Amino acid sequence: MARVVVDVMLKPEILDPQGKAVAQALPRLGYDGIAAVRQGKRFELDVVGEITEERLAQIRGAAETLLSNPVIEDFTVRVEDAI
Amino acid sequence: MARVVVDVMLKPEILDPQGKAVAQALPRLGYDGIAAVRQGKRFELDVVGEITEERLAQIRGAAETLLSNPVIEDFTVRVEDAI
Amino acid sequence: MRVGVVTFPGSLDDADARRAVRLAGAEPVALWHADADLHGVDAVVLPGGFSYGDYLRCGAIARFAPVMEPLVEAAHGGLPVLGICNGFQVLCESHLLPGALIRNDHRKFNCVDQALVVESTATVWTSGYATGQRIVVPLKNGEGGYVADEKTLDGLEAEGRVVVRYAGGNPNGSYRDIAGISNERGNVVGLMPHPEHAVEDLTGPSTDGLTFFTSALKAVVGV
Amino acid sequence: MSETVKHAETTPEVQQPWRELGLKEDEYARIREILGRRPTSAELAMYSVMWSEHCSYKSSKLHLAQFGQKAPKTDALLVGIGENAGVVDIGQGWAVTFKVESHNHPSYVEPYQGAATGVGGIVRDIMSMGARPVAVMDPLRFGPADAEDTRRVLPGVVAGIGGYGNCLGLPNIGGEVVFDPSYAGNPLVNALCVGVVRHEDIKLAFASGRGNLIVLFGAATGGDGIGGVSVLASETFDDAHPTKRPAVQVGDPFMEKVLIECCLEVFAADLVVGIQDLGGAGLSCATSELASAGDGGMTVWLDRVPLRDSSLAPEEILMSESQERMCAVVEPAKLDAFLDICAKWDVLATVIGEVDDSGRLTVQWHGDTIVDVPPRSVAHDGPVYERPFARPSWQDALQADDPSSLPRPTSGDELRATLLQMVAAPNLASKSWVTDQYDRYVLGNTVLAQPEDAGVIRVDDETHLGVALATDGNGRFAKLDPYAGAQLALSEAYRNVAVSGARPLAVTDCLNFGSPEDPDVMWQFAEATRGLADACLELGVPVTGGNVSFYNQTGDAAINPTPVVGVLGVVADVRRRVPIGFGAADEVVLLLGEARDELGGSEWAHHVHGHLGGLPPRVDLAAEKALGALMAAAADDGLVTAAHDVSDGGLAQTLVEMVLRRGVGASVTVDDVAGDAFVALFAESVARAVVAVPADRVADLEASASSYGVPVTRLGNTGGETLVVQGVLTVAVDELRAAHEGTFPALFG
Ligand SMILES: Nc1ncnc2c1ncn2[C@@H]1O[C@H](COP(=O)(O)OP(=O)(O)O)[C@@H](O)[C@H]1O
Ligand SMILES: [Mg+2]
Repeated sequence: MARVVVDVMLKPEILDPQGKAVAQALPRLGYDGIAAVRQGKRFELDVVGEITEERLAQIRGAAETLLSNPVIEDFTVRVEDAI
Repeated sequence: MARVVVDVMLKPEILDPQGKAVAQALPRLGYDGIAAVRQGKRFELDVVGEITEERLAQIRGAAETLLSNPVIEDFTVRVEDAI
Repeated sequence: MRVGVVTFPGSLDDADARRAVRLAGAEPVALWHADADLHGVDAVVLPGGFSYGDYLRCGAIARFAPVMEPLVEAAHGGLPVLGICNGFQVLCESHLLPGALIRNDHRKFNCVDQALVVESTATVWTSGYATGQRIVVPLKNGEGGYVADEKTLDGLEAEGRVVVRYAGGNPNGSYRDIAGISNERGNVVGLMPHPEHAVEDLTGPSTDGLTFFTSALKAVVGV
Repeated sequence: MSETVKHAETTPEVQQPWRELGLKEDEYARIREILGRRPTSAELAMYSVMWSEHCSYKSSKLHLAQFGQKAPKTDALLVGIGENAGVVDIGQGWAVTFKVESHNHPSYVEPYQGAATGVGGIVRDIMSMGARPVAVMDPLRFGPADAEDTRRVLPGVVAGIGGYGNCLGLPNIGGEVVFDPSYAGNPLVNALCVGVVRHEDIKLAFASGRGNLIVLFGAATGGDGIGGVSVLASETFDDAHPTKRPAVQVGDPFMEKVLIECCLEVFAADLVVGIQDLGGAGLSCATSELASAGDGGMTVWLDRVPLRDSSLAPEEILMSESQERMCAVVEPAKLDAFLDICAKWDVLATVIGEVDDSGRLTVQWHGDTIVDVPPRSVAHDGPVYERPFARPSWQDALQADDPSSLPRPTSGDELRATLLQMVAAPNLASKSWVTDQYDRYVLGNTVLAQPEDAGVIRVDDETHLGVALATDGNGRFAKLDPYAGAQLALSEAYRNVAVSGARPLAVTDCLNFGSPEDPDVMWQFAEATRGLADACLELGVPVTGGNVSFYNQTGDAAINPTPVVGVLGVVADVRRRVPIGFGAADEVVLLLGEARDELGGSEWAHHVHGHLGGLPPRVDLAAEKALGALMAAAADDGLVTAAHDVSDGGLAQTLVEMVLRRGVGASVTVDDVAGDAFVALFAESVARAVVAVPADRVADLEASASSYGVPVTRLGNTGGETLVVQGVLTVAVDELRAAHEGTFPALFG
């Protein structure tokens, strides 16, 4: 079994209320020097069998149609490691 | 400026209804061979200045108190790259 | 006139939408998400709720329900479709409407009696209102912030496709105070506020919402 | 492999960790006596959770018995105490079931999930009666509003209640938010659910009919909530026990929503004999209760239970408190139809057992018998304690320290300042910051919701039949006098329901107290239950069910004793409900009831002086009853356009809330209310309400009031954009609003 990670982040031009809230809370808690925060989603997929190029292409398809909304989000797919 | 990424995932023993919903939706869309999905959060922090050990320790502190809920979540912190 | 109301697992306001349809004088027809057939209805309401728990993204999983296939096709063919709240999110995810809905800027679920201005009466669902009419209907959601890129927003404005706008303050950070939009043809309308909860004096803040349903009835039956 | 009954029989000498599981020596001895041998590890696990305070009510049982013994005669009670929830007849073939429960400790550990799963649990209780849940409420208590920890706990609790309840599609129609230092570290998160059912569809939890099948449906079972039992499981096995067990339970409201729909379809198709939710003690509780309420026995094949975590030991599966699960008893001939409905809703359903006539509950694990017990001994014959109790040594001093020595405002300016200070006090301020996070519209039957006195739900579209619900509980009053305090909680909830135009019918209660092992606390508990039972008898409203939460304390410091009382009323025609807000100008404002110089435990003493002492307001149930009868008649005759009870914060607060609701001002005089303006405005005497009446109906109302023996005082008229207390103070509605609505946003963002 292998693990594939899909990271989904809001496009830079889309307002990110959650990231903004974190960025505002950090200095209040004494954490300074952080210019900006964006909050996105991380999916960990446990994939049965070997990761072939074909499998990966499939997963990219899923990331594009289901895991992210291309209207507002970008995604990256990477193979983490065998588990 | 450098980017630090904090990944926050539910602890493995904690129920993840979101991951479950995704895992159930995938086969319906024709994506098979995915045994399990966990959904977590990804924070991208843009850090001003250089990343020192001290800065990182600080960010770990923020990850533990603000970005994650240690009762149900684990987190990892890593420096992505200069941006 | 027969108006289909789709129930997805996790739909919540489906019974309310059927009641609103009935009070408007039409016949509500319950449609099931797993049924790839619209049963010959004359219009469809996608109701509010948390389809599939709103896990992942609101409307993201519901978009792939079997019923959506004939629905999308029929909508392109001119079938009147109204998406309320979660239904609006499903319409955006299905690309029947542009843009997307994100987490409210204050990051809380918010249930309030919301003032709206009806900006466009050139849709099947709003023809019974007067342009500029102020109405009050409940708004209740956690992810109601309407977003789209500038070009899309400019296009919507230019084509008169902003159907309702928030009045008296922006409740959730929606770009340009947008509460609801339509497609080019005006048969597909999506909005975050809940007109189906403003159809009876007893249970709603007003009866302002009823006109959405009577408008469609008039458009279809011509009465 | 788990330990078998055979093994236990042949190894009587094995040392078992009963103490670690919370059993007392004599309790363990009793288990051995019941079984005639030592228990297996699975049996020990089952007895230990089922005989815990939480499941067996061992400290409270003796006292709770009064609710049955003193129950008023009523035909309305279709199902009484002892079932998952009581069921009350509201006429026209309709019945309602309602219950309040606590989820205090989990909500302190993990506010969001603790509160969320609290809602989930009480909703399943209601479903297990065969009812459709139609609304929820959430009585809450926190430490000081400005305490750091309250800022952690409150937003999480509120988001959790909203997150779960909103996703279920249940309107939240009321509750409470109360702050007091005694709840620091011990927040109270109580959750109430009400459901509707036709008489003929009421379901009970029992497994009868040999050959009938036990079906577990809903979520898969994980290792939730089994901390203690894991100790046992690991002790019993040679191989090191692998995976960690979750410290908190996470709810899946979507799962629960489909479970609701699935249950309703199953009920409608008449496919179940009995049904039981899985809550505390999980399958142990569900199977032993189903079996002991049935007429035979039951065999459970535990290895068939679908697992989320394959490393779970059988003891843990028996104990797991994983959420969103139900158990049904189904006739074999109806099984396929049952499973079809589950499949339609994507709900996992598994036959895990069968009803037999053995009279025993046996549990099999891969062919071995690991449990073989008389089901009643687990479910019902737990230990009963007669805990010692005694009036606390400090009680007299507390009562003697009455508020008469506190400096009172006298001049108009002082009274005005006090009024503005009070309406902004966290306990009296607007709760919209909280309630706006709850959906109150879903289902389209909410006739009244927060900030009204009671939540009112339409039950029947055609006949306009409905129900009203309110919850109340004043821990300060109960601390001063627990007997009176419990009665005052009932009195207030009863009044809230009555002023909304409903006829009070029945009661549920959640008794939140400190440690029952402390004789002071036990005395508070004994007094409160006695007080509540006596008052229920006098008001003619039976207790139909509820919940006890003990051990709410930090070190030696217990919370204020907090009996939370929910009253359910019936509204024959919801179109006649009475809202709290003044709706039009030039109506006459009247006070019903009598004010006395009663400020012991008042919000004024608390907020302005940080004082708690003296006696609470005098209980007057007869006056409460008369007021209720008058209000019912007035609502029927359409005499009043608005009504709001007087409680925390006194008449001043009542008037402010009536003005703010719709922004219609009022001008009143309080000269005839009490000796002085301060007492008139801030005393918290019971059995009072303010009403607005169209000028031409005042004589009718006065006549009606005199026939019920309710004193009436004319206060003034509605209208304008100010609240005027003639000769005392004038405040603009806007200024009142700013003070009243600013507090929560300033505290919680
Ligand atoms: N946690 C809560 N959830 C829902 N409603 C609440 C909550 N707290 C307070 N409310 C509502 O706010 C209003 C005012 O509360 P409160 O002052 O406690 O009422 P009362 O004094 O009439 O008992 C009521 O309608 C009550 O139901
Ligand atoms: Mg009240």
